[in-house]
Amino acid sequence: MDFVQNFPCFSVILCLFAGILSSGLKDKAAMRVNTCLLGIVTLLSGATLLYTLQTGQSFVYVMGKFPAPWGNEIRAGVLEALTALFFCVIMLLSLLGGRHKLLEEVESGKTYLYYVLTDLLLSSLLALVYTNDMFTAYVFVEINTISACGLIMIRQNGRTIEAAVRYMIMSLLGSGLLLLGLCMLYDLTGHLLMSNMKESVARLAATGQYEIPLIVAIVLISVGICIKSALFPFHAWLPDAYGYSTVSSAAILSSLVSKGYIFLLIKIIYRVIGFDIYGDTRIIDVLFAFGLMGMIFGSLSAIKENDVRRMIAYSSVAQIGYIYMGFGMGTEAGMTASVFHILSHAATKSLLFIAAIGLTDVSGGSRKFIELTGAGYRNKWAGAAFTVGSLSMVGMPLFSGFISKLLFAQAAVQNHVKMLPALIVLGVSTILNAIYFMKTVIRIYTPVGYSAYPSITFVKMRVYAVTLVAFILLNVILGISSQPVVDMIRQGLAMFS
Amino acid sequence: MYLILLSIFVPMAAGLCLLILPEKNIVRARLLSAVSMAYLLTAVLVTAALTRCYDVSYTLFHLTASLPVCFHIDETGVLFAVLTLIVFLCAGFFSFAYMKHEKKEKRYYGFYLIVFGVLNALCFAGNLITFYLFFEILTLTSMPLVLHNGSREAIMAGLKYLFYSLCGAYMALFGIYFIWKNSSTLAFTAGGVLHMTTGGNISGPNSLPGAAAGGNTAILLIAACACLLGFGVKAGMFPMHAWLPAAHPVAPAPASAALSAVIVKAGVLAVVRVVYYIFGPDFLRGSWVQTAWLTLTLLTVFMGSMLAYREPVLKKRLAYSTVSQLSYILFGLAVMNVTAVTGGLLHVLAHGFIKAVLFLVAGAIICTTGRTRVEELRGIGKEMPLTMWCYTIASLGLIGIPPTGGFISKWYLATGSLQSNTPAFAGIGPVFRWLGPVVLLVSALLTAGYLLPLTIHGFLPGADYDYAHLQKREPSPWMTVPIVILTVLSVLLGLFPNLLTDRIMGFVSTLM
Amino acid sequence: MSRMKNNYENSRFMRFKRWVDGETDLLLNTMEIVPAKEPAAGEREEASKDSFGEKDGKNPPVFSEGRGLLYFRRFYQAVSVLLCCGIILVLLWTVAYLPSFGNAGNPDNNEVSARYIEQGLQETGAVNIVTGMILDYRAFDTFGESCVLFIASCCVMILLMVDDAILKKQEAMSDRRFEPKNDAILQGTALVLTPIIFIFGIYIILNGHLSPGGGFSGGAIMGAGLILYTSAFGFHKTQRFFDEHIYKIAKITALCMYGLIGTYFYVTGANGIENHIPLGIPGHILSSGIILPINFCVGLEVACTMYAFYALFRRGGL
Amino acid sequence: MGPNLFINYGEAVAMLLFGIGFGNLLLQSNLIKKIIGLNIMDTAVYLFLAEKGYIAGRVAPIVADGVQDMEAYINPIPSGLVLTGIVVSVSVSALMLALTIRLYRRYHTLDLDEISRQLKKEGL
Repeated sequence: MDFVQNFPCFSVILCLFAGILSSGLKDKAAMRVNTCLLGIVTLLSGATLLYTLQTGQSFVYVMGKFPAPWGNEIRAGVLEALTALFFCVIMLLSLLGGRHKLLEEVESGKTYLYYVLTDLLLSSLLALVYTNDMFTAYVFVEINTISACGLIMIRQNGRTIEAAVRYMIMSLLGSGLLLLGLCMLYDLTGHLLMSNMKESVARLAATGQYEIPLIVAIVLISVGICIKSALFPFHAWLPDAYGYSTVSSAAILSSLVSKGYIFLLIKIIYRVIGFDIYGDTRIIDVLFAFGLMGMIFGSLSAIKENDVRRMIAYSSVAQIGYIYMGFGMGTEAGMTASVFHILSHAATKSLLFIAAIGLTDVSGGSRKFIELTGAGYRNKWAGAAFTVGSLSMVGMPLFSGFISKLLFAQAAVQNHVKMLPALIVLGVSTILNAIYFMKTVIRIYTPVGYSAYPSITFVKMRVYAVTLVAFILLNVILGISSQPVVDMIRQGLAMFS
Repeated sequence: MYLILLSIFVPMAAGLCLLILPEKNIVRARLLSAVSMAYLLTAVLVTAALTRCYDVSYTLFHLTASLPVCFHIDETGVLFAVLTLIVFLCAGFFSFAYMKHEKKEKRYYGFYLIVFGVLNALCFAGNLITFYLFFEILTLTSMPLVLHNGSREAIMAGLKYLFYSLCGAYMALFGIYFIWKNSSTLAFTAGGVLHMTTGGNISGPNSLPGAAAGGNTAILLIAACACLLGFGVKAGMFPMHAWLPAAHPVAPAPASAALSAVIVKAGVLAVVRVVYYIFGPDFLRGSWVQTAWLTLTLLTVFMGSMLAYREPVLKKRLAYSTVSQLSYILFGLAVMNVTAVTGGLLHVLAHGFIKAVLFLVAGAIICTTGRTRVEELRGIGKEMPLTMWCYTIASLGLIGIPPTGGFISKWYLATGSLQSNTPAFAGIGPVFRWLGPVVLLVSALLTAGYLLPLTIHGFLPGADYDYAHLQKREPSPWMTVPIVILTVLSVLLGLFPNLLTDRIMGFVSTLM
Repeated sequence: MSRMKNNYENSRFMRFKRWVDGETDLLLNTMEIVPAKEPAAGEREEASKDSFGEKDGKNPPVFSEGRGLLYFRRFYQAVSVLLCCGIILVLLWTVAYLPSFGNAGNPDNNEVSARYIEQGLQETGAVNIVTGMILDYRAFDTFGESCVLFIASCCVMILLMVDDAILKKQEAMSDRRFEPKNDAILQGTALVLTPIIFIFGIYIILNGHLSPGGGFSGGAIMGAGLILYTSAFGFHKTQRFFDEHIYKIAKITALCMYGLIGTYFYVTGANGIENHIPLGIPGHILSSGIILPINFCVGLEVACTMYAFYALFRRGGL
Repeated sequence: MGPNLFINYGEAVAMLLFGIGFGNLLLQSNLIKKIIGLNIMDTAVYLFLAEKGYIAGRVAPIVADGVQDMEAYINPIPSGLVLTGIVVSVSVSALMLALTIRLYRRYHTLDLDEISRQLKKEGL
């Protein structure tokens, strides 16, 4: 067995260790530990990705001396490694970009706890990505939920704590349903390991035994994860949570946490239930419908919004709608498009949040559009970054958003029944995006003769600017040479089934 | 072959450099010299590209596996590139004098150069995706020209321009998806790609021509309609024309000259590309799409002229006239026979030169006298005769009085629509066959009605005009020379049309 | 009716439509251009306010006045009651089709549980098969689980931790605010009970692999002992042997030990290196390989966390 | 209706409890009651698991006098899952309670709607 195969396990364990140790460190030290950790884990994931690409097949890693189905095991393929790598990079950039706000907004002496939370969050994300065992998935989903709640309320004012409560309530409903569905599935299959579960589910579906409980279990699991990842009707908690928490948290939550759940759902669809059986239960049509509704209503609420960050938050409701619409297509192409959109949206949305904070900083900390006038001149880097992000969201060519819309359309035209609604809603929501993002961009570039607020120089925000540039590069790379990424995704999905 | 890339990216790079340069401590003279250097360099490069690598195609990179970004120079590209080059040079040198009074010159020249590069890219684009890509970039980069003097109206106009263009572009994209599904390639090929496609089985984008015409003709027609409407937005076609009269007046005069002479022509180019290089006239001829298209264009021609007729502000009036004139071109393209299309393409050139002249003259007037409304301009001809003579000649051309370029193009348009024998005309045939020329004539009269009063009042202010305060104030040569050059060109176009018409006829007949 | 009309007249859609028709501009109200000169603070305040108010006026927030709130509540309650009834019915309907209760032939009694039962003793050395399963076969899950506890304590710390300066001030302000008045009965009982509870907790931890119990339950019991002692004698006396510093050290060492053992176990197991932790003789206290130390670490961590919860909730500091 | 509803009465009760807890978590605007609902919901799931693990006539899976027969003991896995789940729900409840305390200290009410109203008032 090659040594590289240890890397997934190492990266999860390292994150846990770093989190545990950071809880005994001072703020600065915890920050350094966290940064190093993210660097190392990025390298490990990259190595895993290369390895899987070379061998061209996924590998299974037994956690302990007992083989599955008796012991735990984790599994790494191209898609897992790619996602893990991407998550690490995004998290690193988001933390760097929000660092200066963190020091302001979190009361001193508790910053180290923030890094503890992020370490454990990363570990849970990686575990969700790599796990091959449903119950491990459940445990780490809980870690994910709690640490996300911590990220929301670590900047302590009434809004955030209320948002945290709402978030907890919704996601506890979600995990309750998830757990119940999990137990039912266990009761029907007698396994907790994904691959064995899949065999048994296939057998049950073939024999038609326990048909109703099987469907109900699938529905429970799907609904639970939809609730946790804020699909349209369950998005009530989202705007406050993203809009008022500290900026790194907002970036991480919107681009990683919800995406982690969605990735878990993908994994369940492929590795536990089986794509065809999942397609046969009409639930994908429900997902499709809710996705479409989310695309429209999210954008509408974003247009109504008078506060930049809440606007961005609503737009991510719409984007999650895109992803579920991709699921709803029920085709490989749709799934590929969704996975690519997970990546591109992660890159874009965190960029938008980080840029927005730069803009509001030079506008006296107010997030209302009135104050933002001309902010693009006062903080050039943030302005440019925000413009790039908006263009990518609107689906301008050369940026990642365009490619994902292209893939969605490609998937849509292959599905005769859902082609028209999908394409029409795609067009409409694109135009709605254009309305509110372009409104904002024009806004921040509206010249004001005299501004109350000083413009910020490069020297003051070196890290920040570098982060923004990195984000922009990521976006453009995804937008211009998307082909290798898409190929990897296809390969990875093929490995799943 | 790198000449293509250079002619596209050199002006862009120059513009970016200008934008990045720090605002302060720039000597204006040095700035201007740098800009003019950029102009000339681009001019040389473009001409070199047009002569040296004609009919060469070059793939830059692949957006996705099936979507290369590639460039290819063909006749249509040459036509539009020449127009772009001439108008941009003239307007550019004109703006040296005009922009003296405006703030933020650097930003203006920067974006002006970038737009120049983007337009070259549009002319040289080798497939639909490349075209769409630069079409979007054109919208973004030309918007700063519109909202240059960040006044409230300017920002509103820019926002409106952006919104309309984006909506149009996405409508077009919606259509492109379907084309992409149904055709093996998106590369521009004379006569359309559909006949080589294999229509719509889900698995792969390829099957047999019969299938293309078979199962999803209806959906392809919808796609064509979407593309036409979407790109028609840029060309100010009726349902979505409202941005044009808003955007032109607020922009600086040379910018609006470039806008209505060239940038809106990008919409026309898009329509040409989609209809004659992607769908192919045979597919659309006689379909409901063609009928709707003809109706819209005629409607726009008439309505534009009417609006211009009752518009007091000079630049707005010119903008409305642009709306109507562009629809002349679109009408020619919609008729889909050789003569009419030739007329349309000729009118692209003629209208380009003429409208540039008119806007530059308006700019010169504003810049010297500061008057914008038509009724304020009595006796303007006495004050700046040379400019007003150019205006007069140009407006005669736009009306379509020989021997100017406008006459030739309109002649071809009218004869084309008369000799048109397409099934569509067979259907509601007689109507369109005589309706077309009639509308053209009526709107020509209207054109005379809204352009000539300025000349008349300008040269014959009437008895009560006090010649005492009259002083000659010709604008600086920076302004007059470009105007004269463009006027002369528009006249030459009318005097020796054959050079062009034969060539255009030649390649148009290959499209059919 | 007329109200509706007015609303329609200046509804967002109409404003948007008018803007498209070019009559008014979208920027009106929603995007006031700040005047070129610096406006007075009050002015700016007002501008932001009225734009805000305008937004509220358009779509009144549900909580703005009592009636709306009432209706919303009613509606919400009705809907959620229906939802719950629906869920209950569906679930009951499902239960009706589940494998029957207590039947040995159910799908979940398969080779997995068979191996746990039949070879668990030999492979893990734990008499208590459940403990053997969660701490040896599925050790990774359990590590994650103790991390859940850990991260929860971190979050509670973020929320309720008050830094010492303020704490000191509070206590100075109201002397012995958190201290019980010396209650003879309570203190006496605590004096007697606390050692017993501790010993019992340790017993349960040490016998985790032999009898029901283990790290979590034992730890909880020890935590209860600590809590009893504190509530009887007050924080000052507790801090003599258990303050924040020791708490951190204990917690971190426990978790790190657990992590190290676990990692050793996973890596050796996965790479096929045989690990040198002896299984011992089943049934003895010192047996069953990694289970005993892990139980000990878990117990320590749980005890700390339980006490930390109590102290943070009651006093905002350890 | 399926055959096993009254054979699986234990599971049925668990499901009833689950629904009740779910309802409380959704319905109550009082935070403490919400938390109680949450705990009921979790407990219901544990009850369900315990029922699933039971096999008629067998004893708890602790090896007694060396008998290591499949036929002797019930299924150990659900018990293990319940153990894990209990710890999770303990920590979640602690976290929720802490949040509630903070909100109460700030707004002097446990009613979530009331809190939202006050938030709207203070604008922010």
